[in-house]
Amino acid sequence: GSDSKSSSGGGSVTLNWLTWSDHFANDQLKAVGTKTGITGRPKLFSDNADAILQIKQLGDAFDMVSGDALWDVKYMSDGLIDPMDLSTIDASKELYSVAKSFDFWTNPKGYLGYPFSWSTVQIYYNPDMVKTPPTSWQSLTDPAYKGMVVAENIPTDLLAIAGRATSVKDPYGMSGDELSAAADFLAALKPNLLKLASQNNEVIQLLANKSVAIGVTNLGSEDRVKDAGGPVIKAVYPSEGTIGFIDSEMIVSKGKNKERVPEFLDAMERSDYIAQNFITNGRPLFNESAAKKLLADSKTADRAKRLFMDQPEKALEMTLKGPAGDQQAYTEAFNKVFGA
Amino acid sequence: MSDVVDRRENAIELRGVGKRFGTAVALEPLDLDVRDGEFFCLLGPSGCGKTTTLNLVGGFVSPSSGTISIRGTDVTHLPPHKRPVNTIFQSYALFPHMNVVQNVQFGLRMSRVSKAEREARSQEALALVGLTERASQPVAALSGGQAQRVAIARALVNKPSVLLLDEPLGALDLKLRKRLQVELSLIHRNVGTTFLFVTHDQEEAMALADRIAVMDGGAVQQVGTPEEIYLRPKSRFVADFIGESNIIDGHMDSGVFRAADGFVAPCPSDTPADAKALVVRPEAIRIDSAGLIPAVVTSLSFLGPVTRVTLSIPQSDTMLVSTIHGGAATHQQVGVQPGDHVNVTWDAAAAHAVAD
Amino acid sequence: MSDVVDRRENAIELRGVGKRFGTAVALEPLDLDVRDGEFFCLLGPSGCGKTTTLNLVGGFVSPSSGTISIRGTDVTHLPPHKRPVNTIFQSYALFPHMNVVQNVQFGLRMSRVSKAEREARSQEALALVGLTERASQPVAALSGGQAQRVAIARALVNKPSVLLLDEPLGALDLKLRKRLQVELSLIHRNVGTTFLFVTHDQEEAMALADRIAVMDGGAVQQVGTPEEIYLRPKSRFVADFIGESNIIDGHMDSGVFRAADGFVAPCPSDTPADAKALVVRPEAIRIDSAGLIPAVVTSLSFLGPVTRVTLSIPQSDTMLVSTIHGGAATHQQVGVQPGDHVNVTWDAAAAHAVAD
Amino acid sequence: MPRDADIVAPHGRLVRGLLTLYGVAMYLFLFVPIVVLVLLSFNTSRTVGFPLKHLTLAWYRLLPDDVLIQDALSSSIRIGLWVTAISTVIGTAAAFPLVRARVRYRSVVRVLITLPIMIPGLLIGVSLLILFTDVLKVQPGSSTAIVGQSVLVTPFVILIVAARLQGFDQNLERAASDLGANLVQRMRYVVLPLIAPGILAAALIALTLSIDEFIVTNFLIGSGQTLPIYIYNQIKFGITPEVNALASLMLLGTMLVFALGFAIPPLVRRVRLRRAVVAD
Amino acid sequence: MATNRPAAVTADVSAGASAGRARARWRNAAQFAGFTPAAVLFGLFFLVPLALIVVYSFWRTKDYSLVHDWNLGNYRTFLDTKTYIKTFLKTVVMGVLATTTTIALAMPFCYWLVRYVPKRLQRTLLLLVVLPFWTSYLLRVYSWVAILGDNGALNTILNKLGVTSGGHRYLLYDNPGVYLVLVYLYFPFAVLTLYASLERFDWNLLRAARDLGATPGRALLRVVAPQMRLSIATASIFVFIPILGEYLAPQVVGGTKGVMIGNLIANFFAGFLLPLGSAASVLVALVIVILLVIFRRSLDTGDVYAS
Ligand SMILES: Nc1ncnc2c1ncn2[C@@H]1O[C@H](COP(=O)(O)OP(=O)(O)OP(=O)(O)O)[C@@H](O)[C@H]1O
Ligand SMILES: Nc1ncnc2c1ncn2[C@@H]1O[C@H](COP(=O)(O)OP(=O)(O)OP(=O)(O)O)[C@@H](O)[C@H]1O
Ligand SMILES: [Mg+2]
Ligand SMILES: [Mg+2]
Repeated sequence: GSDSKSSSGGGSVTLNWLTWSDHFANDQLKAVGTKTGITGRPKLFSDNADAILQIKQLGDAFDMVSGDALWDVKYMSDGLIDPMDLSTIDASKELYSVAKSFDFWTNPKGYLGYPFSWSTVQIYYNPDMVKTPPTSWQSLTDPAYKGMVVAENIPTDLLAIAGRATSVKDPYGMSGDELSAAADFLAALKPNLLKLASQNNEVIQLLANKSVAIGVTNLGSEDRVKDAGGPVIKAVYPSEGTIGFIDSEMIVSKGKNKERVPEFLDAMERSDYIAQNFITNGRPLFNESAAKKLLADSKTADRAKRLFMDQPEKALEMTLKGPAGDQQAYTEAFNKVFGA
Repeated sequence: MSDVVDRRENAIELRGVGKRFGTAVALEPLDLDVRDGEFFCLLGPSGCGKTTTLNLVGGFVSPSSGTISIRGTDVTHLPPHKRPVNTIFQSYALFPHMNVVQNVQFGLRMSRVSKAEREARSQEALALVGLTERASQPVAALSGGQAQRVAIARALVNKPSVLLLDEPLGALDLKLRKRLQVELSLIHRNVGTTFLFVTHDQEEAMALADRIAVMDGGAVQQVGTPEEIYLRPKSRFVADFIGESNIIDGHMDSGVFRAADGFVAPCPSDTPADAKALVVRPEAIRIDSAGLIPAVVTSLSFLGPVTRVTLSIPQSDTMLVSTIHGGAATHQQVGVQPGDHVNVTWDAAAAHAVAD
Repeated sequence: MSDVVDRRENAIELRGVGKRFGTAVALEPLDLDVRDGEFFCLLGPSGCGKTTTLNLVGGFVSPSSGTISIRGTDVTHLPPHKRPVNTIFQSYALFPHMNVVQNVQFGLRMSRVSKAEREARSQEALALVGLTERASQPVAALSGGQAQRVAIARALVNKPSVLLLDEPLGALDLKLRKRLQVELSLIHRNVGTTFLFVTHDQEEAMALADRIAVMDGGAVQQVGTPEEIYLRPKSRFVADFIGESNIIDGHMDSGVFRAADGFVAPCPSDTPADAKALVVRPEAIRIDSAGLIPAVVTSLSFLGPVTRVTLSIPQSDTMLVSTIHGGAATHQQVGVQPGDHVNVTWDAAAAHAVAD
Repeated sequence: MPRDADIVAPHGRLVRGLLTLYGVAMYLFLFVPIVVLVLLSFNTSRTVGFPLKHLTLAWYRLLPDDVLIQDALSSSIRIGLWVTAISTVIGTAAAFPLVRARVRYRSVVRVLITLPIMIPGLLIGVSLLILFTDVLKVQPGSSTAIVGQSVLVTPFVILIVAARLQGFDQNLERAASDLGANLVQRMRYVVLPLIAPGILAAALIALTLSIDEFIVTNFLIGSGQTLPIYIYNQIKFGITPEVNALASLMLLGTMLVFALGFAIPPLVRRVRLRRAVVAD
Repeated sequence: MATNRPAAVTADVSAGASAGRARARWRNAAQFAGFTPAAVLFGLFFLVPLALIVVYSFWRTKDYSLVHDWNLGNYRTFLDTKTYIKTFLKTVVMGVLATTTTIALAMPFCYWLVRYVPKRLQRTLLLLVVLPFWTSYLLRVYSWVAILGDNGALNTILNKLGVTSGGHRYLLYDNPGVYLVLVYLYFPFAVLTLYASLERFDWNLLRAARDLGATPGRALLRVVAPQMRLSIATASIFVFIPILGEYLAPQVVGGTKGVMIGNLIANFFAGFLLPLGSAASVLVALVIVILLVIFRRSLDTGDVYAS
C-alpha cells in the first residue's frame, strides 16, 4: 500500500523537523527516505521553550516539530500548528486508543499531535556512591551530595520540580512568591549539581561513568545506564510527587511541505521502529503493536512491563509538562540562579 | 664648442616648472634645457628635488606651475604612459614574475607592437647590453649589474626621446659602480639618446656628465660642464658640494683679499669687489717656505695617491687642507710632521671668489 | 719607529683562532696581534670574516679553535659581559627606551658603580663627545652623527681595554662620514684606548688606521701600515683592493719584466724572478714622448683634482689608467684628446711586483 | 647574526636545552587534544572515552550514510564558498585604499577593520540576529549566515592582502606606467599577478575560517546546519566517535588544502620557468 | 611617515599629469572607492547591529514580544542580581588570569622560537602553532573532556601507572577547567602577536647589553622586557577581549560553576530576553571600549594576522 502512497505524494522532498534526538534513528530515516521519497532532516533542540521560539521566528523553515503535552496547546493557541486527522494516518491504528483521545490534544479542527512517548521524571541514584539514599526532591539539597547530582537543563521543568518540592499547587503557574521560593530551592540545590546536562543522553553517560551519583531523569534510565556499561542504579519516586511528559509530533502550519507530514509519520511510526526505539531509549511509547511485540519477546518483556509500556493510562497520573504561565518570569528566575 | 652645442634641438625644456606638496615647496619654479643627445646630470644633496624634477619629466608628478616640453611637444598634461620618455628606477623595478625578455618586451606589448617586431627589437636591445644569452632567465637570478642592464634594455627598446635615470647605481658597491659607470657611458655614446641622470654623488656626476645641474633646496644653483662647476663654482654651496675645498671667509680690501682671520690670501687680479670668500682646492695649496701664510701642521694622513695634510693657522679658527700628490714610487717624504710650523701659499690663479 | 711600537704590550692576541659555522669556514685559523693604544683596522670585502673576528674578540662568537687574550689574560671562555672590551655596533644599538645619559650609564649600572661616580663618569664621557646638553634627550631624537657619538660615550665610559667598532660609519652619507672620521680620530688620540675597527671601505681604513689587516676569504692577506699596504702590496688581491691600480701580467725575462702582451714594462732592479705581475698606480703613469710603451687615448674625464685618462695598448687587451694631477688654477690642459697616439712610461721604482 | 647560543656562555647548552624542552612541552600541550580527538575516532566504544578498547574504522564507514552530516557538509561548503568569494572580493578591494590612498587616520581605519576580529562573536551574532529578524524582517538562513561570516572573515582578508600589498614595490607599477601601460593594463599585467599569492592565501584562510565558524553561524543559520553546528549538537545531544572521525577527516582536508596552497605557487613558478627555457 | 610617501606618490600616478583641479579632487575621492563595499558590509552588518543592541538594552519584552518603552530596568535587573554580577566579575577575573598565563607561557616560547630555532624552521613551527585552528574549535574544547574526564586519557594513564585507581576527574566542570581550556585556546593568538614583535626585535641591543656587562638575565630584564611592553599589551588585548565573550568553552567544560558572562548572554537571547541580553552585551562592550581606549596605542597590528 505504501508504494501507491509515495506515488500519490508526488516526488521526493525534505521535511525539516525540529525534534529531540530520541525521536528517530539514522537508519530509520534512511529507510523511510528510500521508501517514501521523504527525507526527514532533523534539527535538534533541548527545551520546549527553545523550540516554540524557533518556530515563531523561523516559521516556514520547519514542517514538523516535536513537543510535550501542554506545550502543544500553546502551539495551537499561538497559531503555529495545524491539527491532524489521525484516521488518515494508517500507522495510528497501532496506537493505544487512550493516546488518541487525550482531552488536552482534542480540538474541533483535529488532534494536535501524533502521540509518541511519555515518562515521569524521577530520581535515580547509585547505591555504591551515596550512603543515605534520597527520598524526596527536598532531600537532594543535602550537602552530602555536593557536586554529585545531574539534571537536564530545562529551566521551566526544573522550576516546576522545585515547585513540587515546595509543594505549590500548580508548578507551571506559580505566582511571584511561589516562584521565588522555588528559585530558592534551586539555589540550595545548585552546589550539589555538577552540571546541567544538555540532553538526557548526557545524564545517562554521567551516571554510567560515575561522574555523578544521582540523576534526575526519565523512566528506564537504570537499563540505559547498564547498557552503557555503568553501575546498577536505583529509582526513587520522590515523595512530593513529580512531573512528566507526553510528547508528540506536530505539523507546523507554515511548513512548506507540511502536506507530506502524514505520509512521513505513517512510515516513521511503525511498530518495528518504535519497538527498536524503546530498546534504545528505554521509556514507554504509545504504540500498542510495538508493546505487544516487546512483551512477546522474552528478552524485552520484563523491561517493557517494568517501564509501563503496557499501561499508557499511567501517563495521566503525572503533572504534565507544559508552558509556564509567565514563561519569561520562569526563565528569569532560572537564570538568576544558574546564570546559564 | 659651445656654439656647436647650442644649435642642437632641446630634448627637454622646463619653463617655470615648480612643485609644491601641500604647503611644502619641493621645487621652486625653474627653467632648464637639456640638449638632444646630451648626458645631463642632476646633482645635489638628499631632498633637494632631484627625483621630483625627474618625476615631473616622467609624468609621475604633475607640476604646480610651468610647462614641460619634450622635443618641442608640450607634455605637461600627458600621463606617464603617453610620454616619449622611459625611466630607469633606482631599484630597477624589473617585473619579478617575468623573465628577462618578457621584461624587455613589456613596453612593446603595451603599445601593441607586432610579435615579430617585438622579437626583433628586444633581441637588438639585449644585444646592445650584452645579455642575449640570458633572455629567458628569471630576473631574480640576475646580479646587480645584469639587472641594471636589463632595465636599460627595457627602457631603450621603446626608443624613447629621453632616458631618465634615478640614481641607478646608488645601491651598488663601489667596484661594481665604477664598472657600470663605464658601461653606461659607452651605451650612451652608442645609442645617442638623451640621458637625464640623477645622482647625489659628485664624483659620479663629474665622471659621466656632459653637463651638470647642481641643485639645492629645490632650486638649481648652477648649470655647466664639470670643469666649469669645479673650477668656477658660482656659490659657496657649489664649491663645497663639488670636491673638497678650503673656503676662506673675508673681503676685498684695496685690491687684496683679506681673510676674516687677518691674513692676506692670494687671489686673481680680476676678483670682484663683492667677494665674500675665496675657494681654494686642497691640491692647490703648497707648503712653501716662500709662502706668506704661517700655519701649523695638525695631522698627516697617507691616502695612497695623495697625502692629506691638515693645517691650522695660528690665532684663528681657520683650518686648511692640502693634498700632496705623489706617484707611488716617487713618493717623496712629505717632509713635515704634525706640530711643524710651516708657511703655505697657492697660485693666485688657483683661487676663485664667491659672493655668498 | 717600529722598534718603539714593538715594545708596547699587545692589547689583543689571537693565536690560531678559527671559526666554522657548521661546515662553512668563516675564518681560517689565524694569528693576529693588536698593540696597545693602536688604531687597528680590519679591512676586506663583504663576507671575508671581519665581523666574525670582531665578534670573537667581543665574545659574541666562540672560536672553533685557538685562544684569545686581551692584555695578556686568556678570555677565550669568558662571556661577553666579563670581557674588558666594549663594542660600537654598526647600527649603534642604542637602547630606544632610555635617554642619552641612561644609555651611557647602562654599563656602569650593570657593574654596580655608585650613583655619584656614575653621574661623574657619564658627564665626563658625554663631554668627551660633545653631547653634554643632550643628556636627557630620548635617543630616537638624535641624528646619525649624534647617535654614533652616544654609542662611543656609552662604550668609553666603561674604560675598556679595547674598543671594537663594526663599520660604525657604514650607514652614513659621505660628508657626515668624513666628518665623523676626523672626530673618531681625535677621540682615539685623546683617550688612548686601543681601537679595533672594521670596515670594507679602503679609503676609510687608510685615513684612520695606524695599521691595517687586509682580509679575504676568511684569511688575513697582509698586515701593515697604510703606506706598506699601498706601496708594497703582497698580493694581487691587496693591490687591487687598496686604491686603483694597473696590474700588468707578465714575467721576468733576463732582468726585464715582459708583459704578457709583449711590451717591456719598467720595474725596479730588485724585482724577484718569480714575479707574475707588476702593480703600477695610475698616478705614476706618465704620458711622455720619451716613454717606450705606445698607447692610444680612449677617454678622458675631468674629475676635479685629477683628470683620468684611459689608455689602450695597441694589439693587446691591456688598458692602462693614468691620473693626471693638476692644481685648480694651474690646471694645464692635459694636452691629449681621445684617439691620440701617445707614449707612456713610469719610473721603475714606482712599479711593484707581486707573485700571484 | 650569530644566534644567542653562539655567544660564549658557560651555561649556554643548559639554557638551550631547557628552552627547547619547554618548546616541545608547549607543542604537546597544543597537540595532545588533537591527537586524542583523532585516536578516539578509532575506538570501538560507543561513548567517547578511554581506555581504547579496540581499534576500528567503523565510525568512518558510518559517515557516507549519515544524511545529517552530508547535509551539514554540503551547506558548510556552499556557505564557505560564498563567504570566500564575498570576503575575498570586498577585502581585496578595501586593501588597496588602505595601503595606498592618502588615508588621514590610517591606524584608526586599521583598528576599525580589526574590530570584528576582536569583538566577541557572540556580540556580533546576537546583534545581527536582532537586525535580521527584528528590523529587516529577514528570515535567518544560509544567506544571513553568509553575511555574518563575511563580517568576521573580511577583516582577515583585508589584513593579509594589505600586508602583501605593503610589500609590493610601487615602483613596479610606475615602471609599467612608464613603459606605456594604462591603469587596466597595470592591474592586469603587473599588480594582480604579483599579489595573487596573497589573495590566494587570504581566500584559503577565509574558507577555513568560514568552515569552522560556529558562534555567529549558530545564531544566524535558522533551520540550517553546518558542520560545526552538527558537531555542537552532537556534543550537546550525545556524542559518538563518528564526530571524531568526521573531525579527523576535516583536519586532513584542511591540511591538504593548505599543503596545496603552499605547494602550488612554487610549482607554477617552476613550470613557468621550464616552459620559458624550453621555448627558448 | 616613510610609508606615507610612496602612497602619496602613486596617488599622483593615478592623478597623472592630467590634473584639472576638479578632476584631481574627483580622483582623490576615487582612490577610496575600494573601501565602499567594505564600508557597506561593516557599516550595515557590524556597526548598525551593535548600535541596535544599545537601543534594545533600554527596551523590554513582555510574553516574547518587544515593548518599546525606554527604561533602565534591564541594567537594574542585571546589576541587582547577585548571580549576574558575580558571573560578570568572575568573567573579568578569569579573563585576567587566563590572559596573564597565556602571555607568560607564550613569552619564553616565542623567545625560544626566535632565538634558538633556525630561521627556515621558524615559519613551519609557527604554522604548527596555528594548526589547531584548523580543527573544529568545538571538538578541541570537547577533547579536554576526553582528556580530563572520569574515563579520560589522563585518568587512564595515571591508573595504568598505578598512581591512582578508579575514576577520577581533573579540573573538569569547574573554573579551573575553563581556565585551562581558555589558556589552551588562546595561546596561539599570544604567540602570533609576540612572535611578530620579537622577530623584529633588534637583537644587537641584547648583545650591546651583554657587551656593557649585563648578565643574560639582566639583559633580558632591562633591555628586552621594557621594549616588549607594547606588544605584550597588544597580545593581552587580543586574548582578553575574545575571552570576555567566550561561552562554548565554559558550557562544555565548566559545569554549573564555570559559567561566564557569555553563557548568560547566549541564554538570555535563547530565552528571548533580548533587552536583558542586550544590556549584558552592552556592559561587555563597555569594558571592551574602555580597554580599547586605554590601549589604543597598541592596536595597529595588522601584520600580526598577516603573518
Ligand atoms: N609625495 C611627497 N609629498 C610630500 N613631500 C614630498 C613628496 N615627494 C617629495 N617630497 C619632498 O620634496 C623634497 C624633494 O624631494 P625629492 O625626492 O625630489 O628629493 P631628492 O633630491 O630626490 O632626494 P634624495 O637624494 O634623497 O632622493 C623633499 O623635501 C621631500 O621631502
Ligand atoms: N651565524 C652564522 N652562521 C653561518 N654562517 C655565518 C654566520 N655568521 C657569519 N657567517 C658566514 O661567515 C662568513 C664571514 O662573515 P662575516 O659576517 O664575518 O663577514 P664580514 O667580513 O663582516 O662581511 P660584511 O662586510 O658583509 O659584514 C660569511 O660567509 C658569512 O656568511
Ligand atoms: Mg631621489
Ligand atoms: Mg660585517
